[in-house]
Amino acid sequence: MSISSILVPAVLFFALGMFACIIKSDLKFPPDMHKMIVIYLLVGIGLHGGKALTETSMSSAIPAVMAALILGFGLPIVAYIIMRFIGRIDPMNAAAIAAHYGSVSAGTYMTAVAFLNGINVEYEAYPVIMLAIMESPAIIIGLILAGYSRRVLAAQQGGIGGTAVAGGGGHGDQKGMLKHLVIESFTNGSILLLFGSMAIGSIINEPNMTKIEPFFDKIFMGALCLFLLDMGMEAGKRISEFKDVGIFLVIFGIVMPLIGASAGILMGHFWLQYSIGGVTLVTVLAASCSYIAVPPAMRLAVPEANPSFYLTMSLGLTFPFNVLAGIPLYYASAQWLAHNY
Amino acid sequence: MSISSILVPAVLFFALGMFACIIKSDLKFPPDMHKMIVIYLLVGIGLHGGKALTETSMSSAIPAVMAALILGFGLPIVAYIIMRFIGRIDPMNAAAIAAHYGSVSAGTYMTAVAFLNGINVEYEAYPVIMLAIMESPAIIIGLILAGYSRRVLAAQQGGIGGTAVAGGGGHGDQKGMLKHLVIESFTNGSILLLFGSMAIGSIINEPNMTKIEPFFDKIFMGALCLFLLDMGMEAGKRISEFKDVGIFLVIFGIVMPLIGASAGILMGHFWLQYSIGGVTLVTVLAASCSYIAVPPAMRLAVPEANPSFYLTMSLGLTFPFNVLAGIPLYYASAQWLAHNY
Amino acid sequence: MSISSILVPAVLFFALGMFACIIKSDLKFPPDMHKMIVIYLLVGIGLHGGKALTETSMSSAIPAVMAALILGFGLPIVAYIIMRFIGRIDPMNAAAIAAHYGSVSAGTYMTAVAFLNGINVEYEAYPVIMLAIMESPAIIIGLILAGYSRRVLAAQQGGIGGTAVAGGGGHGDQKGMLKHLVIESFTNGSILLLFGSMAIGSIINEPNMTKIEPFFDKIFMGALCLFLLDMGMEAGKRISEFKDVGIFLVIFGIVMPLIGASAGILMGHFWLQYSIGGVTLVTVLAASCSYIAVPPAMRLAVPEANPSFYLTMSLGLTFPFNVLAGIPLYYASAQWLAHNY
Amino acid sequence: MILERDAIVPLKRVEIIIDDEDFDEIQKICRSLDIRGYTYLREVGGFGSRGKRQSEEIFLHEKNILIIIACTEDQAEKLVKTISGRMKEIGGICLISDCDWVKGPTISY
Amino acid sequence: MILERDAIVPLKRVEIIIDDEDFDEIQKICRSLDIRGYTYLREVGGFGSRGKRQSEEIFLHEKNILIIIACTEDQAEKLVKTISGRMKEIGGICLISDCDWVKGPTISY
Amino acid sequence: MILERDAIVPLKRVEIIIDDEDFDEIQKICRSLDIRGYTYLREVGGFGSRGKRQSEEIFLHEKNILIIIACTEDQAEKLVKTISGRMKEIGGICLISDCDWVKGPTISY
Ligand SMILES: Nc1ncnc2c1ncn2[C@@H]1O[C@H](COP(=O)(O)O)[C@@H](O)[C@H]1O
Ligand SMILES: Nc1ncnc2c1ncn2[C@@H]1O[C@H](COP(=O)(O)O)[C@@H](O)[C@H]1O
Ligand SMILES: Nc1ncnc2c1ncn2[C@@H]1O[C@H](COP(=O)(O)O)[C@@H](O)[C@H]1O
Ligand code: NA
Ligand code: NA
Ligand code: NA
Repeated sequence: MSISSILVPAVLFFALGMFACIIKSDLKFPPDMHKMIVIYLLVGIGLHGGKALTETSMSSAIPAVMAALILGFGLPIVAYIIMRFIGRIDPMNAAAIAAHYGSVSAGTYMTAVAFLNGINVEYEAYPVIMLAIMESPAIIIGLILAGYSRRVLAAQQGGIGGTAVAGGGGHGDQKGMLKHLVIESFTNGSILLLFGSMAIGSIINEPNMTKIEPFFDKIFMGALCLFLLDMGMEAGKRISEFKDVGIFLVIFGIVMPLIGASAGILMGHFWLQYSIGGVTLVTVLAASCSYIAVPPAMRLAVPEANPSFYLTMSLGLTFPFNVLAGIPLYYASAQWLAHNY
Repeated sequence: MSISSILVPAVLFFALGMFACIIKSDLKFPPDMHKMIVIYLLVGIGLHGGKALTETSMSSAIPAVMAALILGFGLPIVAYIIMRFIGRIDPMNAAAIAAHYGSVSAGTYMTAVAFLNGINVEYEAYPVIMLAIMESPAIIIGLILAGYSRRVLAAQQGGIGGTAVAGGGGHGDQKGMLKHLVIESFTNGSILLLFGSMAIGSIINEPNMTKIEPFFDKIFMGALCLFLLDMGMEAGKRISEFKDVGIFLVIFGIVMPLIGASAGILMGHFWLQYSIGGVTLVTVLAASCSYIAVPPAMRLAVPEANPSFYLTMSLGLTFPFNVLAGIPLYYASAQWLAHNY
Repeated sequence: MSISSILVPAVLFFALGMFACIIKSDLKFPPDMHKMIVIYLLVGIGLHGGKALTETSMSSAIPAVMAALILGFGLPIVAYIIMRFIGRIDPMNAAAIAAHYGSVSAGTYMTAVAFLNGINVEYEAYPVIMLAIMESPAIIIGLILAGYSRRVLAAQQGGIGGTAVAGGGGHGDQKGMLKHLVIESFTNGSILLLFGSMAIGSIINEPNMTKIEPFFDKIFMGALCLFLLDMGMEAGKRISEFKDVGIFLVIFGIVMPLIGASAGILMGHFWLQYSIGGVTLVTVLAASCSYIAVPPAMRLAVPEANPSFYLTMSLGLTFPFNVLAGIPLYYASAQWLAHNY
Repeated sequence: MILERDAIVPLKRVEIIIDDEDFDEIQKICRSLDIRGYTYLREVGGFGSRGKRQSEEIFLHEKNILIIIACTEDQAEKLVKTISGRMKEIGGICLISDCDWVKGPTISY
Repeated sequence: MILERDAIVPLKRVEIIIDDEDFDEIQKICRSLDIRGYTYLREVGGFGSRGKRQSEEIFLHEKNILIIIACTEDQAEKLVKTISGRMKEIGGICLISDCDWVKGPTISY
Repeated sequence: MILERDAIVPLKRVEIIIDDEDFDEIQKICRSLDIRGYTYLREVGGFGSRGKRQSEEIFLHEKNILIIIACTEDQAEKLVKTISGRMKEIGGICLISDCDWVKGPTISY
């Protein structure tokens, strides 16, 4: 792994985007361009993953699904506990932020894939299923944590002021919201695109796949560069908000991905027993933090939380950390694990 | 033709789009993305068609042009008569809807091309000329039918109420409108793009063509998938409006393409004597229904008609029918005809 | 150089766009589509140029940099003198227009590259550096010319009315504005994209470059066609404003590129000693006129000037002239020079 | 007001700002009250009791719609009565002011 | 009105909603009447005597433009007289209300 | 005004049109004056003392923002005093008119 091989174009474009933002360049992407590239990339990953999956047996994917669920349900709880008991973050913000850290970022995943491609490292097809599955569970945990926090807060106020009216009211809403969010986690645009194109990728035959590959596969890595250029600008925009977020959460935004990564790498290597590339991708998934499906869900489910907190942390902190430093680190660790254990 | 070979990616993405809409997913394409893909696809078909045409003689295209004119002028009249005398649809709506069924849908045509490519069936270059020509005549017929209807209505009211003032006023407008629409049918953006890029495709030389083919040809089939994904959502949106359209028109939206297809397949096979692929494309053109050039023209020329009727029928009914069921059916019929007559 | 080889698709699409506009077609590109293609193309040129530069030594680029600076600083002064003393154009408009003619148009440059590719002519990597450098100097000269004009005007009024208050006020602003514009000339989006992707193109290794080339290189020439189609429409829109601009400026819009071209071709051939392709590109740069970075800068720095003048001249006159007639002419001249001197 | 009395019709100008996704509901209410004209602007951002709603934020796209209705005082009163309860739940604001409809175009209030 | 009298100028606020494609014509009229400022918003949807005009419908894109003009009563009267006839043909609506221009920025009415 | 007195609250409707890039500044001022609600529309074009500002021109994209603030007369007065000086420098316009807030939704003025 020479120095030039880790100069992945996509990552360099991300850095260029952040740089543009920091020097206050007037460079700006049309907002629709962002949405278009995201749609394209999600379909591209889905098709590619779906095709890869046809070459594996369904049953062999079960451990991946289970790992995804464990990470998706477990990490937000860990995150919540850290924020509440070490950081003394207020419960509603803690719940909303926790949900983000249990979910995943397709952008980080794709950058990792670009990184592995750049150094010619193979990887399994399962992580793409994990990507699709892990978007949802954390949303539900976020809602449960918020509900729990609301009851605690109501009880506290009740202990002082009398009856827990708000808590009762919140309770009924809670159930409706849970149902709403469960439905949404299946109808969410990006999740649907990912699952839908995985399905399509796995049922179309070789000649048909060949006809659409120039669009969805050959030019994918280049299009990813433009996506990361834009993400760099989005990340850069949020740096100015670090001071509002506070020192604890800024540190948390770096430490939490490392905690997630530790869980992911151990699972990937010892339990799932994937190759170095596969372990890297599982680690990246566990370390990454959502900014597509979770923010709108939390805005709805936990309106008391401050959106600027979770967006700043996810886009301004954890995403850049993973893209610029995390991925090579996770890869090196996966390599070390593979050679030593 | 195995089952997997008819699982054309473009069609599957169309189904995915409809599915997304039916389960009320929040998946949405930026409106500009739709327009961009349409521009790209029209130029792509045009260039490809233009190149193919250079390999044929101009005179041999004359029957195709004539067939296009006959279908374009004839089908709306058939459609109008059916709607008026069987369905008792009011004359203005009948006129506007009829115009849609005489014109063509480039999206349906491209899907058919993708279908034929998927099963490696060859086709002639002429249908692409027919596509370009057939956009316009039906608009003119629509206007004439509306003018005729207006006179009839005015006469009826005149018979009751006195002088046909509205009819007289409408008459002067009618001529201006006809001129306006004839001009528009040449300056209409999509028609111009199609003709323009056909012209360009036919005059540039091989090396120049080779340089732009990676963009306009290699990635075409993939881009078409995104277009059909979007069209699926557009079609899905309109399903909820079937009840406003009424049972007769819903049936008409399935039967009329079959009537058009019958005319097209007979012309293609017996008169034009194209290959199975070519006959399929002619059939598709005759069966398809416009949603690009005709709706704005009818809104202008027949403001009395309800736009929700023709848009629902064209986008919500006839387009999905052709894409999901019509194309394989027309192909199978063309095959059957070729083998039996 | 046969006739068919100069039928460059990109140029033909430009003509189609102008035609669409002239016949008042309703063809319209979504504005975001324009911005997206520009971003894509700038990154594409940058990467390509950066890669080419790695194959040359840094020191050998110094003459190109110097030539760029000389042209960038010199041409606006020439343009200003011509407009002021021959055309009697008012000083503020002259200053603003002059700045445009010292700067460059990436669109014209890319069309020239497409032209050279179409006839298989090689060219050096240096012109792309010149393209990046030449965007800025003219802006500064424009500001200086405007400041000079303001002082002259104030002195004239002062000679009549008393103290030169406005001149004094303008003076302080002038310095702030200069600093502002110098900063902007580095943070300007398109310049940053060009330099940034040149840097990226020059540091990534071969395998990484290969992965993004299908997107940034293979489909580049096709995407350029859509860009020029749009530019054709933008140019066409402005033809109707020729009468407001006046006969002198219309002539100036054709003559000034020829003056620039003369300077460019002599520099390219005798001083820089590039190949025919390279000389053509230098000539095109010297002949071209900005419409991306300069208009907003002049609107800010010279608010007294009429934006409709410089936009009409740059987009409606000089760009079409260069694309349709200039490029083949400059190429033929470069060829002639190469064979005769 | 110097404007000639017979060239204008005094009306109410109702301005409603709500979540874009609640527009359908308001449209239905308008239809049921036989309101014959309205105008709407999408991609509207704002700040209110529920915090910021930023139409330009791509990762948390919350947008308002601004609806303008010119109608008679009578219609305005009915409209206001019908929607004020619902707006307690869905949020937003509703402002009313006086305006004059200039005669000329086909009446659509 | 508590706002200090000398900080404001009473004006008319004219609001015109027409087809986007008729905007050029109105602009010309404004220029001819020496109206020195206006604001416009594109991509405006609406419902009126000609039915729905939906700026968000991709297959039948009909959009309105909303023009806001702050001007003197005098200018408003002239403007209204000039356009009301034309609006009989091109449709749309024109509303007038009272407003106060806050002094400060360069005058442009 | 027939509308029942207890269903409405009389307020001021402040309408500010400035360069989009100056919006942050106005937002800060609003926050400092404890204004609890505002609405904004982007991509606004216009014509004024500085000539045309065309949001739809791709090569010279200058756009305004239209800000609507419903607030008490008191707040309006403070706001107007604070911004009118600054608007001398940054341009734009500020209009004030009367309006009634319809009670129902959570108060945000
Ligand atoms: N005082 C106000 N003035 C203008 N617009 C307001 C005001 N209060 C609320 N809004 C608008 O109404 C939307 C919804 O308000 P709310 O439901 O209070 O969050 C906000 O996003 C603003 O666009
Ligand atoms: N009463 C009204 N209130 C608000 N906007 C209206 C009203 N009537 C018409 N409009 C607007 O004016 C446009 C043209 O109206 P019309 O020409 O009557 O179809 C409509 O699309 C609406 O945007
Ligand atoms: N009289 C007016 N009526 C409506 N809008 C105006 C008026 N004057 C100026 N504007 C708006 O305010 C913006 C800035 O004005 P200015 O700073 O005078 O150039 C213009 O681009 C218009 O959008
Ligand atoms: Na509110
Ligand atoms: Na009207
Ligand atoms: Na002003």
